[in-house]
Amino acid sequence: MTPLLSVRDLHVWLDTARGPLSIVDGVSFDVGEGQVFGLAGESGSGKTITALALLGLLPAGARTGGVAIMAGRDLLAMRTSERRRTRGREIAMVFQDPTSSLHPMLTIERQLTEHLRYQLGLSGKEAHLRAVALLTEVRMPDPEAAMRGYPHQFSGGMRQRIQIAIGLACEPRLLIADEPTTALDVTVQAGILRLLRRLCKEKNLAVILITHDLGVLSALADSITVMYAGRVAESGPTSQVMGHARHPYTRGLIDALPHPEAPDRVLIPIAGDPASPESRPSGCAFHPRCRYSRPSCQIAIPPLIPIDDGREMACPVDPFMASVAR
Amino acid sequence: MSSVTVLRQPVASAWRRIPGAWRQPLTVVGLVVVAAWLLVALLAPWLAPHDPLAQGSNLYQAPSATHLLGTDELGRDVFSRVLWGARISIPLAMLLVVLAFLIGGTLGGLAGYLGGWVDELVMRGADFVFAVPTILLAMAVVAALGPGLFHAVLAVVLVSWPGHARVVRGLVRTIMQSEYVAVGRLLGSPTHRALAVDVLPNIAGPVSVLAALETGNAILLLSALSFLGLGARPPDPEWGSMVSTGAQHFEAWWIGVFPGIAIVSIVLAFNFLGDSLRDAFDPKTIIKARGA
Amino acid sequence: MSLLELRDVKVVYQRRDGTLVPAVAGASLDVDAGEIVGLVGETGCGKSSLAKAAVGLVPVAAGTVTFDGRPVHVLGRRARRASERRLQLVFQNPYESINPRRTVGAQVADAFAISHTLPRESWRARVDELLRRVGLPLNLARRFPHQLSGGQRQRIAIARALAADPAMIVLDEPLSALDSSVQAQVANLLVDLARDLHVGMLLISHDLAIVRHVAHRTAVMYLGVIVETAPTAGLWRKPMHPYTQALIDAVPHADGAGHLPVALSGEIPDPARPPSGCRFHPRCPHVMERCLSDVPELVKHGGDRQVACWLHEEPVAARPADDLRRVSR
Amino acid sequence: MFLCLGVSVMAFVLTTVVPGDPAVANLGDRASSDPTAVRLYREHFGLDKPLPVQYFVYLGNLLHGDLGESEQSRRAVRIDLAEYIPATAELAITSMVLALLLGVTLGVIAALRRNRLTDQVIRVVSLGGMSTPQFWLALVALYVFFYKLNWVPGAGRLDAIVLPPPHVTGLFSIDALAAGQLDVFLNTVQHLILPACVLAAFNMGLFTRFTRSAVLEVLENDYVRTARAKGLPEVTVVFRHVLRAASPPIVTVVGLAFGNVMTGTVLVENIFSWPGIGQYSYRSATGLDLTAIVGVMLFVAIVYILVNMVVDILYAVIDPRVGLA
Repeated sequence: MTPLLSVRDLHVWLDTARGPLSIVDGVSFDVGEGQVFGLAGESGSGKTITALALLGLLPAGARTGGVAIMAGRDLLAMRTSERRRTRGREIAMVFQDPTSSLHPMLTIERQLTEHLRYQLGLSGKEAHLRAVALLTEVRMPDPEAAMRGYPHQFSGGMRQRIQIAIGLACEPRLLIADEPTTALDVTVQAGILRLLRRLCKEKNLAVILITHDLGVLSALADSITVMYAGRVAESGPTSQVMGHARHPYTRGLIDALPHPEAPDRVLIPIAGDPASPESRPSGCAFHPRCRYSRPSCQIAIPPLIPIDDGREMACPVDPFMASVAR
Repeated sequence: MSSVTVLRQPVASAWRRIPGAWRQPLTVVGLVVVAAWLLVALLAPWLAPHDPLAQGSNLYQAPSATHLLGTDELGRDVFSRVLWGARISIPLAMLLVVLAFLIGGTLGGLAGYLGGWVDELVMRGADFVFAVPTILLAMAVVAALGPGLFHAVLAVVLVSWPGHARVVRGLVRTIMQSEYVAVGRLLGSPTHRALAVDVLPNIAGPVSVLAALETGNAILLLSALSFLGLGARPPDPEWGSMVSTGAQHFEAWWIGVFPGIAIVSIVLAFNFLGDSLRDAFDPKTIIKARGA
Repeated sequence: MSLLELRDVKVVYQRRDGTLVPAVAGASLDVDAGEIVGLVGETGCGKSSLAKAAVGLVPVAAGTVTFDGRPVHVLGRRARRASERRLQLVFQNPYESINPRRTVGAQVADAFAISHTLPRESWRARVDELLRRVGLPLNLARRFPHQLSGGQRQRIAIARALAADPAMIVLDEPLSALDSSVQAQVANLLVDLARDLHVGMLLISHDLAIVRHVAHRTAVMYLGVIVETAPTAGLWRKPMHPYTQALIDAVPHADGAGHLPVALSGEIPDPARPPSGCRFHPRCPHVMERCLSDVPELVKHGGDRQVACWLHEEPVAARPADDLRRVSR
Repeated sequence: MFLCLGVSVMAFVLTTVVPGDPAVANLGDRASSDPTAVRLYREHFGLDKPLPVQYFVYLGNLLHGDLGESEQSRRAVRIDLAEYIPATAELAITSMVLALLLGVTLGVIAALRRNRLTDQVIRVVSLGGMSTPQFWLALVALYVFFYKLNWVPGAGRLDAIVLPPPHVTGLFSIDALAAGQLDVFLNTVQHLILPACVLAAFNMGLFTRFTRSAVLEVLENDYVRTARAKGLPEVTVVFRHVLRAASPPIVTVVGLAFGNVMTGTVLVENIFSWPGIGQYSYRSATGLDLTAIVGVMLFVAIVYILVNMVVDILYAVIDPRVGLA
């Protein structure tokens, strides 16, 4: 089965005062229909830029390389007008901060219906009915009243539901959710995760879930790709990657996480700070923080190599092989 | 945290972005022009080919080799008068901005620091000056005290302190409420130390931007008062009054045009400087306080 | 008597429209020397207000805050009393709690520069010692904050507080602005500091999972009141308050098993108009009739636990009947 | 309210505690030779009573709309103002509209083309507008378009041979249109265009700079990205989402810019012989007619306060987060 979206060797350079800066450096992944694809990584790993590149929303002066094929067309090579038609209708995006992602001075109705009317050509009445249906779908209490409200009148969780409703309005096939629960409390986060899971199942919606929170990914994603400093460290089915991490970075991230099940476990932090795009280390970008690094890691960029069933990993040292080999 | 926010993170220090501002061509132009005028003001007696007050027999002479910018209705050399004009406008404007800053900055600082009724009083006072158009107030002052350059300066100081007061007050308030001041205070820092260590270094930048913009404005206002005959008196080679003379002699356009160009060039240069520096600093506080 | 004692503290602030909001509506808490107490709750439950009140950054409307047996004064225009300087605060966002225009070394030195407790010659050495203590390279002292990463800044913020030789540090969400790999570094640092320097810590956090790894005792706050306090291990093993249970159930598990966390119904109400009776009753799965009208007190359960819930009025409380639950809906 | 009181106190101080003795100024040589004339003059204007009494009399008069009597025209300042205000209003409003349209457009373009050549050109133009002395610009414009090219008339509100339209609002352009006098309307516009443009230059620059920075700030916001992610056309994004969010600061500046217009009218009206309060206040200032100039100040301050009240109301209309407290 061909995947819905197939990204191959994606590169993104941003324009800075000191010349082009490589943010994303050769990232490939597939997203299947009805699947949740998780993109994990810390700040500066390039995960948000990857998403913005797919939508063509990169800041001015950015350049891209590689291909992103969706339904037979390359998202990166589209003309502006074509790309605009793709946005909202085929790919929708939900952003991290529901407070700043909704326009503070426009009613919910306006924000829910304007693209319905523009993209699908619905009349005002049709758009209104559809918007109410959408709000009902995301479990918004009293949708009719909510339509007349402004974003500041809602809680963070409700705003995030509104954002999701806006994203779903034109029935896209792919939803990109960038840290959709980071700004929310855990109790509210759980509700949003359940909503996303349900939408995915009921609508056969594909989701790219971008987050630094491995717990969230673990709950929702079918497969994940872990990024570090613009490159893929490890990818594969979630249960495999999370349960038997092979790359020292993935393993380090998991060990550094507080885990509710394991009692009295000490946290094992990764030394140092995440690499920033401005100062990406040579060779394997993770080598200054990696306890398994060898001299060769400082020179050669490790290639992404297939390991077992559908997994890939970019570490020639592979210190955790034994734990998988059993 | 996404990579986009990380890329925006350097916003943390405005100083770091200043080199970028300097690189802009307009900033360089502004800097060069201001420097050039300062030199002219300093060296006018040596640069000017003629005595700015010496009347000649060649009245209304069009620009020529002997009189680069022509002569006026009394046969005085316009070029020399324009150069000498820098000695009046620029030092006065600077003095005026310093005075206005001393008054406005002190009042604004007190208002921001003390809050309460002091704040209320100072800000109402500032509002009140804002409510009356600058030139009307200046005219009223001059009308009350009588015309003259000194009175004009006094009038402009009176109308321009509120700008400084608002900026300084806003900055002092924001910084005094910042978390790093709170941390310092918890460590036992008395407020005067917080003012010296945290507040002053953080307001220096925005204040210098304002100073640049205000210097330009002061030159404009002074020359306008002189144009109306409320500032510099006739024989003085003041740009505004020279334009005023030019207004009565349309055929001899050079009498009024060149002093005007002098004003535009120096004010524009100050504005170039201020505008590009403003991009580098927090723009909001300054924006709120200006406009009038 | 504990090192830091909060007794029935109320913190009230005024909204722009004039309504008075009791952000903290009577909370009591003790922290001992060398002890880390976690204070968890959702956004808007008043935990940050409580933290600020604990160090005197905001006035308490009622109740008392004592540090080392003496009342903590609200920070006014005058310098803070020397006796209170051993009670310090670390803010959440290390991008805002450090002056961008001073070297970090100078800021770390603030405490002794202000208090004159150290001769000027030994400042350098003491700053170096503090940097080493928080695990930062010594050459950082001459840098400006913008040259530092978030994790480094937060360590600087901690070093600044340590410079005052504190007996107690209140930490307001010190970990939530950090990357997950760095979060563990700072969390471990806190544990080390409490153990090695015998500093007491009140750790405010919305992240129950990380608090579990750091805190000896945990207090759970809901809408301005504390609903449960217990030793951390016991709290996780057997949460007594339904809200604590809900918080634990909502934590996602990073094990790749696809376990979906459980959501708590409803939203945190407006603290200006708290629900009657037990403040948690509109969201509680075990709500009973008396929860609607009677306010449960925080009562002792066993030696070291306290809970405010009618389910535990008697040590062995009966589970609520189904018909009672229907009453509330 | 406080502001009004403050202005009135200052107005009073300026009119009474003045070193320049109006009696001497107005009576000229007679003052020194004829002490009775001075005394009569002072009695006539109430200058002989103690200051607090004078102030309360003054305040009472103010509340009745009495701004005193002009020492030059020997008429009530109120009547003088009523005569001159419409001319200034017409000029000021026209220039404000011009400045706003041009400034906001340029500001938006500059923000969208940030740091490119267009932005730099707009920067030069707008800062140029803010750096050019209006009196000089007025003269140059007059020299070029009237004296040399003779495209526009040089002075006044109408040609000498054209009769003003029937007085309704006092704004000739509107009155002329209302009366159906198209030729009068066109003549008005011809007279209006040059001074209005000169007057607009400064505020145009101001609006451009403000709009640019306001729009730039809004463009940083995530909701702009949301709007684009919906696939809305750029025009909609800019005009519906960005400009809407950027409008509160722009509206604030409109309030402030009012002061600039008044400053400008003093200069521009003089040069274009425009019979408005700018010219009136200038004549009063040079004639040391403090009652008149203070009257103008009071009037302008009240308008300023009203304008800013409207701004506050607009704020609440634009931004639902701001309550009408």
